Amino acid sequence: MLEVHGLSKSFGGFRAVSDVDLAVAEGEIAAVIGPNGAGKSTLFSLITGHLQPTAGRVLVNGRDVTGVAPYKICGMGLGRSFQHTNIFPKLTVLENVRAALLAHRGQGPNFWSRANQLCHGEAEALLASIGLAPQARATAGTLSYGNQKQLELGIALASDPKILLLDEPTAGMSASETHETIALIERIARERRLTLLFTEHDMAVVFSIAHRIAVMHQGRVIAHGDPAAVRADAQVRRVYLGDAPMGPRS
Amino acid sequence: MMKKSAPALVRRIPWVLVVFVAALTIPWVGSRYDTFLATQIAISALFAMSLNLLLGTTGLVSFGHVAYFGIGSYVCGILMKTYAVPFSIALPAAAIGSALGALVFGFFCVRLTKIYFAMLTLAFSQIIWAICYKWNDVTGGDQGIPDVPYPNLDWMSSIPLLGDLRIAQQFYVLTLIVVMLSLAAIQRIIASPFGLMLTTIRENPERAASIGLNVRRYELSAFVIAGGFAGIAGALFGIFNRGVFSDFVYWPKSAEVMIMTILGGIDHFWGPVVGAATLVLLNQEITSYTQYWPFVLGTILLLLLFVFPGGIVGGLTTGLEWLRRKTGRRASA
Amino acid sequence: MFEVSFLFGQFLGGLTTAMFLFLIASGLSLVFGVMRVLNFAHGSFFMIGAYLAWQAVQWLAPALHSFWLAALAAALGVALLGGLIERLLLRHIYGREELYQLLLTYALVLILGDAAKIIWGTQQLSVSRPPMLAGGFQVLGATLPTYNLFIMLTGVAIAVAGWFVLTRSPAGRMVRAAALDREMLGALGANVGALYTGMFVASSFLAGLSGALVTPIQSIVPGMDVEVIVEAFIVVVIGGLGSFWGTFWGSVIYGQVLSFGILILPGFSLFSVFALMAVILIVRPWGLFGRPLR
Amino acid sequence: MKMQRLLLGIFAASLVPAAAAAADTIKIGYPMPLSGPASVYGVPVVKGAEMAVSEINASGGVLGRKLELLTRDSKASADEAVRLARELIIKDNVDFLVGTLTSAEAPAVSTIAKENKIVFIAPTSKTVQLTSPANLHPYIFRLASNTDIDGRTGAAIIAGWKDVKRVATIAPDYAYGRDAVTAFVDYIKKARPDIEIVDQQWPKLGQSDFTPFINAQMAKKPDAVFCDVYGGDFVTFAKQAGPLGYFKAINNRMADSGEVGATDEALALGNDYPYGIWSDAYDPVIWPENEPAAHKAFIERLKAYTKEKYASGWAIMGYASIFALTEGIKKAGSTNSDKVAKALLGLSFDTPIGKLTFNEKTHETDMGEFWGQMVKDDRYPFAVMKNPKYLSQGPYTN
Repeated sequence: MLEVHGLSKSFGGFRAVSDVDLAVAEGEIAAVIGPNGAGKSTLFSLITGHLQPTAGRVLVNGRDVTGVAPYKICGMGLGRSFQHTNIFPKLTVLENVRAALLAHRGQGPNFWSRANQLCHGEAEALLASIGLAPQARATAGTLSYGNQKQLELGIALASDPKILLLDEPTAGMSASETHETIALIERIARERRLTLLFTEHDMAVVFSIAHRIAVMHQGRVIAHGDPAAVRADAQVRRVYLGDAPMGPRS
Repeated sequence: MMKKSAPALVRRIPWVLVVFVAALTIPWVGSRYDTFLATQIAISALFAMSLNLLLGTTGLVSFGHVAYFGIGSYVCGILMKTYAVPFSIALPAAAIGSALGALVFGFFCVRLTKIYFAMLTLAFSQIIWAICYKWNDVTGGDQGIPDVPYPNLDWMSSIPLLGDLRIAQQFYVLTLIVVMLSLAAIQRIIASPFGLMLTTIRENPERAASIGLNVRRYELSAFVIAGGFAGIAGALFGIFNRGVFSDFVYWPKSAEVMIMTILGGIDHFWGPVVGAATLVLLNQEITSYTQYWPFVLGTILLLLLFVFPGGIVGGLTTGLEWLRRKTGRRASA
Repeated sequence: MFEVSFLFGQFLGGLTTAMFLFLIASGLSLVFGVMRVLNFAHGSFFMIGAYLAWQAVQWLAPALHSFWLAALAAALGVALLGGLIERLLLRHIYGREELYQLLLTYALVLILGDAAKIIWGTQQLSVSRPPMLAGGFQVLGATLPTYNLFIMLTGVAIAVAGWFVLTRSPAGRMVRAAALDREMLGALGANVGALYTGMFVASSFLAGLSGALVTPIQSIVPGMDVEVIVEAFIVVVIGGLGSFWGTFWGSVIYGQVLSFGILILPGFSLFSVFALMAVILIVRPWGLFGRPLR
Repeated sequence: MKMQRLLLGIFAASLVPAAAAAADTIKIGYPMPLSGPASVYGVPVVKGAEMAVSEINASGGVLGRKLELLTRDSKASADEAVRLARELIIKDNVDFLVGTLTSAEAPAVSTIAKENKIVFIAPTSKTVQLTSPANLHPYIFRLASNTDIDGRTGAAIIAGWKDVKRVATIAPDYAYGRDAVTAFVDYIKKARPDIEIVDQQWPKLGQSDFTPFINAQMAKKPDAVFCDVYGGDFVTFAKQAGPLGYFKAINNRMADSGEVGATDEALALGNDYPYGIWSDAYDPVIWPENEPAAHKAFIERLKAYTKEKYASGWAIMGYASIFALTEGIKKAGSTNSDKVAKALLGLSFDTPIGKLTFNEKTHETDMGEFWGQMVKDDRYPFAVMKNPKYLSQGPYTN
């Protein structure tokens, strides 16, 4: 479904991402973990076309999308949420989702219909599925942090992606918010049969839902496999996890 | 339920139509001078509105918008004066000419963002100015094209009431029709999916790209549409002003229309109209007392930037909300 | 077709134009490069510098070498004005959209223009050349007035000094860091506020100095502020947005295009520089020495 | 009922003074550049007009009515001048328009005068376009000589220098400069077929550095130069050309038809003035020998009025423009523009520099130009015109 071959990115002399290989199969939930600055966000930006790789290739469904502009990649069924919340703050929640829906349906160049009469049912349904229906008329920028993250997920879902890249979906959330968000993501991934690739620093979350985990360190993937294998990997324990005992903390 | 219906009702009212009808009475209830001012306000309002399509809707700071106003006025003026082309052809030609100009320059401008975008638009507008100032054979050079004829408005003479008006007042009626149709079209565009896409670009260009928008292409489309409407305003102004001159395209005019727009408020549809009316009236009032209008304008601008950054409409909206909250609290107490 | 001495004279003439422009544009470029503010009022500072120099010469008239004192006083006066404006007005608007910055500096153009008119009237004024620089001499058969040479050397000196400060001093490193990333600079713990004030004062000083230095060879008239800001703007755009050396070379190119352009198309002096700007913008919208920043 | 009558009374009372004031004075709209580079001239012209108005009003006005001058800043912009002219007509109900300075403003305002059938006198605009047959209409009049006269009188001066063979021109690159140079070239080719035009330079209006133009011109080794650079530009030009040896190279054989022979530029340049060149002026102001008494008195009054040490050479145009109009009103016995326009045709009126007459066909006066050599005079700290010679239009008209 999503394949990455030998992907590298240098900023000046600094190699942020170095020769990364990665493959995510259809319907799989995969996580990329690693300490801050390991290159996770850069890797995501390379996959979604926000950054141009120095070397390597990105394949979506077998199609080479290396260096293709973000708006085109979006059209190929690859959605993304960002580490820093990334919504349209002065629009209402409904408009946020509607804009994404309309863009996905190719309605963007339509300059004569009334936007607020289009995609109404779909937008409401989508908001309901991410649990934001009560806040539909609120200005997006005034939502709580957790709700904004939910909305961001909603915007990403509006383009009906097959693959969803989530960059730290629970960053900055309280424990209960994290719990709800993860439940939401899992449910949506199941309902929509999504392929999911996400980064996360909360190990409990990662090991509870991921089918496969890649560990990055200093721009490289140092381990790759199912949660048990990664947990057992000696190098991972040394450079990243320390020798602390690991496992779901709950 | 009741609470919801009142604003909904207000939203239902076709405000463009209401404003149109109100403005239409001016030649009969006001003086010749009132009509003169109203014509100037109507044209400036359209110009400011077209700029706000970039400034307020798309978030593009164009400091060279006057270029497209100028192209429109020159195209229309040259066609009508030099080639005696009727207004009904010259006006669309002006709009198309300006839109084409905006397409060519916009292609380069949207490659840059923020202040760089502003500087590039300014640079291109100065190039247009240099062409207008130098190309004597076509544009009349520094002397411009004086005496642009009024359109043929004989058809109005058969309409009761309209027939008795002076030509300048009849032209006002025509201007008002063109301006209001344009405003209605702009309103429709802003409310359309396309308009919504432009708003997402203003809010967050990076995110807009991630929902599948080719941001540059949308920006360019907005630039072209805004240019076209500016061209219509320019064409009308050339006739209203009885001549087309290179000063139309000089950069302080870009600042002027920008001041109009933010004076009214860029976050509200009617902001530019309010701003245009305020600035035109203020200008004529103050210039009859003192030659230090620039000083006054500069001071107004400072006040605007530091005290009322939302402009007049923004300030009023905030004030009303505050009042409503206050009375609401009292009612609930 | 042309003699060498003539072509050399034309080259020198272009260079004179270039260095005049660089004196003015350097400050504009500095402020833009570091603070990302397009300061329309830079031309007004230039004009105020010229008027202040004239005023100082009137007051100091009997004193010997009054011109140099007057020029210094004018430059310092404008620097002070710039500092006040930065502290009182500009400072409060950095975080806002560029729209507001543009309009703020434009408001200053309007206010300062009328203020100068109220203080100094509308008569044209001028200042005599300082006697020690009144003459001229021959270089390769072309005449070079001493004062023009002085302006050229001043231009080069400012370029070199600017380069030295920007690349070699700790302040310069901060300035360059600020140009790249404002937030990063804040994170480094640098005092951004003081840096910006310093930058603006330096830029105003340059504007005032150039205004004062042109008075012996240009008339002081109302409206010179708008006239000069357009030319300085063109130079900055040609050279590259925010690039200090770009502004230097932009000035040189502007001068030479003007100088040799009038030999090829005598009736198009105004147009040649605008055409130059158009071509450069189409090929490299970010200018000759600028970086293609999005 | 009572209330209604009271309100009506207040309403009527509020109307009366306005109406009375309007009937009382003769209103003259006066758009002129009062800001920007052109204000250097606009302001003294307006001062001259104001002085004329105050003198006429002091002696009882015209037709028993006082004059009222409504000056406005046209910013030297045609667009603004048109707006002001229309505002003055329909809002302030002016009876006449006088004013405008540049060659773009005047033809633009002339359109408005024609449309509104209001007499418009342009005191200083020189463009031939203003009164060309295609643009002429009953209400437009011009005081100053046009660019043809500028160019031709300049040509007459240069044609008088018998040893001159190679002539160059330098003029600002817009209608005024272009038209004057065309007139100059046409005339001198006829007057002196042996003369060759070796170079033509066109710096832009508001050029800040003339050095490349000066160098390029010197390279063509002209014997004499026809110059039309004026105002602040001339000051800049002279200051830059001097040290380059330009004036020395042409032996000061320059004729400048840009009115730089008056005090305005001379005062600004001081000892940087290129002594020895020839220039024209509307009014030389300082007239060392044989000064007419009327002129002397005028300059004294002007200095007292403006409280300036030296008068401007442009005030005369504003001053005379008001007298031209009032003489027309007197002759017509009315302030009706149609009648005044007819009365102005062929009208003669006195000015401090002599009698002027409006030509019936061209609607222009026969005003010529004062020409003379600019010399150092120890009585003044600046250049003055030696023996101003009045070249009347006669031989130079079409």
